[in-house]
Amino acid sequence: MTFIDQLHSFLGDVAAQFGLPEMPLIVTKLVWWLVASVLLFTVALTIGGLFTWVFRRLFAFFGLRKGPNRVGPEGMLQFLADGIKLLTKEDLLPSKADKWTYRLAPYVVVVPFVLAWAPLPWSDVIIFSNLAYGVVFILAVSALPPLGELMAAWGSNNKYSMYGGIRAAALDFSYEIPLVISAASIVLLVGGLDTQGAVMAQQGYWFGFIPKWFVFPQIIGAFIFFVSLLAKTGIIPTDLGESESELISGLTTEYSGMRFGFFFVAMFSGIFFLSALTVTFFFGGWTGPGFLPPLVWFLLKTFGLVFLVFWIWVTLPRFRVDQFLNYAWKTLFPLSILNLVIAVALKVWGVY
Amino acid sequence: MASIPLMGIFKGMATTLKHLGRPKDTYEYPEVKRGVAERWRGRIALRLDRCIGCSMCAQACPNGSCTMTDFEHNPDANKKGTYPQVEVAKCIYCGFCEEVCPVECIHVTREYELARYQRGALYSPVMLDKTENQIRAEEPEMGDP
Amino acid sequence: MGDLEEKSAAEKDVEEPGRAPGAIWTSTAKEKEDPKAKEWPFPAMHYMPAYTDDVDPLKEAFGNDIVSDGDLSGKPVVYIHPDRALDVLSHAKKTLGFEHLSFVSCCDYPKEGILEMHWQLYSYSTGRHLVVKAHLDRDGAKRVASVTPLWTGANWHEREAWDLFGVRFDGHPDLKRIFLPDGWRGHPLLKDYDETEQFIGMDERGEDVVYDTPGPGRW
Amino acid sequence: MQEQVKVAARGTTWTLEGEGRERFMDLNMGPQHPSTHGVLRLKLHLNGEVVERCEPVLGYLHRAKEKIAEKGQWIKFMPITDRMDYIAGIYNNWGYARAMEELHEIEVPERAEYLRVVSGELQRLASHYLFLGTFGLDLGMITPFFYSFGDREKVLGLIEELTGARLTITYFRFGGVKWDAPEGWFDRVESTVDELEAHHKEMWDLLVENDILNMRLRGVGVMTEEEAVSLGCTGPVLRATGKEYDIRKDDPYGVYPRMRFDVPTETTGDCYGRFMVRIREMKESFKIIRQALREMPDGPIIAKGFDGSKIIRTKPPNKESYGRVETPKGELGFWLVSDNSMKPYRVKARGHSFSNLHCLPLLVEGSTIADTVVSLASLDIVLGDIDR
Repeated sequence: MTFIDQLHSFLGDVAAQFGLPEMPLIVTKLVWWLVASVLLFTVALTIGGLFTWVFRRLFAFFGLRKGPNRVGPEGMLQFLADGIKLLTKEDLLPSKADKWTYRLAPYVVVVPFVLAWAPLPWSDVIIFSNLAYGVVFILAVSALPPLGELMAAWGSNNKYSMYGGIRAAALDFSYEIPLVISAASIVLLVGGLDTQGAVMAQQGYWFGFIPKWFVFPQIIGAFIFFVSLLAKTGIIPTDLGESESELISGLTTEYSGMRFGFFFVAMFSGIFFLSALTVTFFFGGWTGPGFLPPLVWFLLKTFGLVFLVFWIWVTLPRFRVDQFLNYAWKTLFPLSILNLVIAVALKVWGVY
Repeated sequence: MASIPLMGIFKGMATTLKHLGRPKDTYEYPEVKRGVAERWRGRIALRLDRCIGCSMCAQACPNGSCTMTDFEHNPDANKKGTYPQVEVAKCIYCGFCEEVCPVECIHVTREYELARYQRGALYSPVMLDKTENQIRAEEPEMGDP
Repeated sequence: MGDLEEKSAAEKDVEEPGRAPGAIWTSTAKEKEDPKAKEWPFPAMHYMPAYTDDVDPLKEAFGNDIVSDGDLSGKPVVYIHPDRALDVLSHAKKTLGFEHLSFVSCCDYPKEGILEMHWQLYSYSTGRHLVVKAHLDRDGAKRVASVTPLWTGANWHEREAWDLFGVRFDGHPDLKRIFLPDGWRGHPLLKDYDETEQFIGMDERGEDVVYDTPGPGRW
Repeated sequence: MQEQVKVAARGTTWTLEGEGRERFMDLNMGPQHPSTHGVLRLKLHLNGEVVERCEPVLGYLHRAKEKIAEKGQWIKFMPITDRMDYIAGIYNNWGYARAMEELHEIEVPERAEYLRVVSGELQRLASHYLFLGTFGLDLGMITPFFYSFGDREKVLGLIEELTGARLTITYFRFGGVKWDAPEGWFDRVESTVDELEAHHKEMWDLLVENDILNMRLRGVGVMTEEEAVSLGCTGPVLRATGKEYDIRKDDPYGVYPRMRFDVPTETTGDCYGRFMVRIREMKESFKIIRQALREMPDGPIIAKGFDGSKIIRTKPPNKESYGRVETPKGELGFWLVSDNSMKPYRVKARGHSFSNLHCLPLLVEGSTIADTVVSLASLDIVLGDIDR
């Protein structure tokens, strides 16, 4: 009996108590979809918002400052205050902007990042939607934001936005390929396309103490995946779409209010999501010794990776766009092919 | 150039990590105020009883923010009846007026929180004799609303 | 990169290669033995008589064009005929080795009716200064040859002189105002400049427009 | 033959030239742009991301300082010079004071010269710290900005104790300085310099060997020695091309002949060279400060007849002079013309940034927008000095 059937019978019982006729199954499904997607969006955006606070505090500590510490305990509610501020700000539309692309672009950027959360395994039971083709879904959906970036660039009618949008889109397209190939080698090792299966495949230990994480046989793949993560989220060594010292604010130059906030939230929820995905693929997901629940293990690993991302953010300078694109095509792409060959070899030798 | 690739990046990241636990450089401004040096050149003030009306300060002022005005206060010391008045918003805090004053009357104070909602702020000789807080208390339209 | 820092310290301590003969400072090694060797104040610092070594060859080469010479607080000055400015400066740069042009500027003397051009030169090899001056008729055409063929860096200095003094430089690649907006009336550093206020606005095409009054919406 | 096709992207006009193969776009970088360090406008003519032509447009901060100088007494221009290169105010004071001392033939007391050297080198450190911070910021490094500003804050604290101001200092007078050092100031300078040197090592680790930084800077914005000399570049911009020229050594003033320090040079002439010259110059400043503190003599701090209320009565003879100093950014000179009156007849300031910025088109033409920003940052210009 699936979860939907259980919910349907439960709703039927509730309806019967009030003497209402039994609803068709599709209504239950619709209700569940609605509730689940609201939950998904809430979780994704809240984590994105909360991470703005985490980032700002960490960033401040790295820079010998205090950071936001006024709103709520230790400034934790700062993102809510910022959200309220952004919501009440005037939503400016440049006079010669392309109205529809300009207005739609933030949603096109933020929605895929949220949708991609659906097949992410938080623990052995917590997963929004255990799709059989979860990996394909994630890769397909997370390839959409370049479209939104191009829309924002074109719609803003601003030369700086145009440069930023084209840079960001070129970067995302370029890094999609090493990302997909390194994910493909994981799929090969797992032998299935569902994310929960990828985690299951990493349970257990070699020699009793080395966890069977894919990061050990697939170190090159993990590196490629991590670099592509940086490129896709657009944070500082690779924030070529925004590069505030060159392009003012890149593709978000003309945006204000909550539309700007959406880009911002998309970036931070993207950092969390892609870190979580790296953990799922390479660091054993929610698996771990039994003294902590799986969800805690998952969050701990993800936060560790997010800290690494922030640490890189505050330390490194920005690449030049041609250098970084060259790096994608001339270094990472051959490396990812090599990694795929290693995965095939491991499979053939029967290690997995 | 670094001989080993990525070595420089690791070194840099180690440096930033070292700074993570260090004491903070900043302080929370309105509650914690930064002390200023003894010689800090802040707002100009006047010891009204001492002024002899020689107008040296007005002569030394580089941009004419300090001018003389007719005012009766202490006819024994100041026979001309002229005292300096200062357009505080225009003052560039060079301290020349203090330097040339023969009787140590006009001087710079250590007050530096002079933010206004208005643009001009012409301080009369009487106001120059008071502290900034007194002026704000007595003439609210000069200070915060 | 640690080797770089050490190298600079270790290498320089040994011996400084011979400095230019004109430079007062000679070498670090010598200084270290006797740091207080020079009595205060250093005699050669200020108010030393101008070198005539550099003026004499100029006089030989351009006999009649050198009007007179003088002294600018220890730096030799030659007054030249404005038409020969480019030749004299070219000679000074290429033959006498005055490679560095500090600036080109003017000074206005309305009573004498002249506008004095001023080229401040410096020689890296000998460490000497040379000032070249020329008198233009301030009510005339105020034309003088541009030295941009000799020093690329003179470009902006000459634009500044045009902007603030109204001197026209023949042969300048792009002589237009540099600080003030296009369309500004007058050249402000002239002593008889009309100081009534001018206000800058922008027309619909983004060009600068000068107004007499700061009307509403203009700036 | 050039066929021009206009593609209207709703107001953005792109001009296609030469059979549609090359696309050119005009881009205004500035007057208000995060990387122009003030109000500088660069007219860029772009082919894709490649800068075909670059034309700096100046004058957005022009305050007519040379005209202002003619309005008041000689000393009244001293606080105005602070506002020229506003991140190294002491050097503007020094240049003006040096020109005046040559004009009026003033003997500066020895202690005043030592105080000038200490405060000036502190100011040089402050200026270079600002450069390091903003240079990192232009490259996208955010954290070095806070570290270098934290250190700069310590330096400015010392300057504040000595002079009473942090930015617009007005510390120098004709023939000396305004204040003697306060109680215990020299000890504090010494301990702060030790602390700063330790931090400087960390900054070195953080910046100099970073691979991405090397990728971004090496071979970018290259200039040869001949070009730099012809353009009138001075300071670190010139020294990065291999020319060992420092006014403190070659045309010395004050007590610099006694100071033992090296002039760091690089031979590459690229952005990395300019960056390295500055970061190595800071070590020399530590050295100079230590030496000056060791040798600090006693005595008066201002020449007779130029102190107190006499400062506004200076009346130099009917002469001219040109005095120049080596600022953190290059040669700053003042040409003074006196007509034996209380007011200057003409004051001309030869700005370091004004001449250094002129090489920007040479550096950036043919490189990308990102390199334009780096080249501009590596020149370390300050717009208050360019526009005056």
